[in-house]
Amino acid sequence: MKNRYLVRGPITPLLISELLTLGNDDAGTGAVSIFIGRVRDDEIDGKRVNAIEYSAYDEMVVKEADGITGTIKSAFSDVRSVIILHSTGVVRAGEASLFIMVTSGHRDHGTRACRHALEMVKERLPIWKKELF
Amino acid sequence: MKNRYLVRGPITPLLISELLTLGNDDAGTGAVSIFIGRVRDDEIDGKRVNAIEYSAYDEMVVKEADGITGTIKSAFSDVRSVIILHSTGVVRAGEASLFIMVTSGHRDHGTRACRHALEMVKERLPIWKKELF
Amino acid sequence: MGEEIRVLYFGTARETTGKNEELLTAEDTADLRHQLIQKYPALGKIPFRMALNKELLKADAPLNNNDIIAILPPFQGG
Amino acid sequence: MGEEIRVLYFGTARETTGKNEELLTAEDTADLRHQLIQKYPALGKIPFRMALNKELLKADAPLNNNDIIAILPPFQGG
Repeated sequence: MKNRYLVRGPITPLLISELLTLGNDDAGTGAVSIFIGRVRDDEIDGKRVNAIEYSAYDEMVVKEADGITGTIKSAFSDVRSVIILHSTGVVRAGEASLFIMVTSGHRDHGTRACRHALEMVKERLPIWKKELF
Repeated sequence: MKNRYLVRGPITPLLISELLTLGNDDAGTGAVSIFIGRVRDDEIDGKRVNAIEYSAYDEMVVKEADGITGTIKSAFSDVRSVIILHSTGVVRAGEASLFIMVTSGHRDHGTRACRHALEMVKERLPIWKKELF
Repeated sequence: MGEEIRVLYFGTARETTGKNEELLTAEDTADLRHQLIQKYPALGKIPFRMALNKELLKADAPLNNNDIIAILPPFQGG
Repeated sequence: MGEEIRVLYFGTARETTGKNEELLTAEDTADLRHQLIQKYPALGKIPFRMALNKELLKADAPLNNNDIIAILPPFQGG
């Protein structure tokens, strides 16, 4: 991992398994809400997307993702932890490029916080993509 | 697993890893929305919950969960697959007792469908619990 | 005098009746409900719904031989 | 005349300028924007925002020596 929010290449099933164990020792967590974004093999102008190459302004990603995490925790008091991870570099169709996990006491704050974090990731993280065919 | 919606005992990290691979071959999936419910070590009347024992009307769970899956797919056209899994028997504090996963083309239908499925699971599945201290 | 049906108990209804299931004879679900509360007075104190052959009942319904009625306290899954 | 700043290019601004970064001299961000569009006319055709020392700018701002300005086309993460 390049920093705690960015990883080079796809977010592999193995990495996801590891991320899922975070917070397993917190028996006050009743709800784990997860969003995984994957690269689609969309057709663009008659060509099939084979992969996406992501680039990022790394230092600003850290600052903004810190801000998103803080905003989520203030807005949803029942939230216990927030994990945000995004790929940089090449991620092939079918592979994951985004992982968001929110643990909370109960489902209501957790599911809403996860969706909210997702919207903020799209809106605020300085990350760009380039389709590879 | 007792049937495709019920598993005896906790939903282990290993089982979750396996469930996450379902749909990995569908490169049209851009969004995977997951909810995991866990047993909390709540304090009830001064006693700490050590585990929950779940019981179910198995055959009716299958009928109702089939109904939930069908409802979700009709209501959210972008949804590609829905997985619902609930524990029966003893699940200890910190362990998972519910797993819902929705794959979709894009995030909007997926995140809403996952939340909707969760509400319907709570409302419609004939499952009961008994706290063990 | 009524149809022979199988009655399944779940959740707290199991503890209240001390049974997982039993065979009973009843005219319809209203009659069955009345009988159950006579037989197990504590059952009158817990809220429960009934399912007829796995279908949740919204109103009282007639019964046929070999029907399966489930006694369902409030669901607690999730 | 003006402060010496480091300008970072991202996304399509990299392809448009052919550079990852460069050193420039500018009075303020309005001046910098003007210079950039003069130097890279194609940059005038893509919508971009600027960040000053990692802080997204909502309005034009003065510059100081060694400030870092990032040229940010619309974000596409997720």
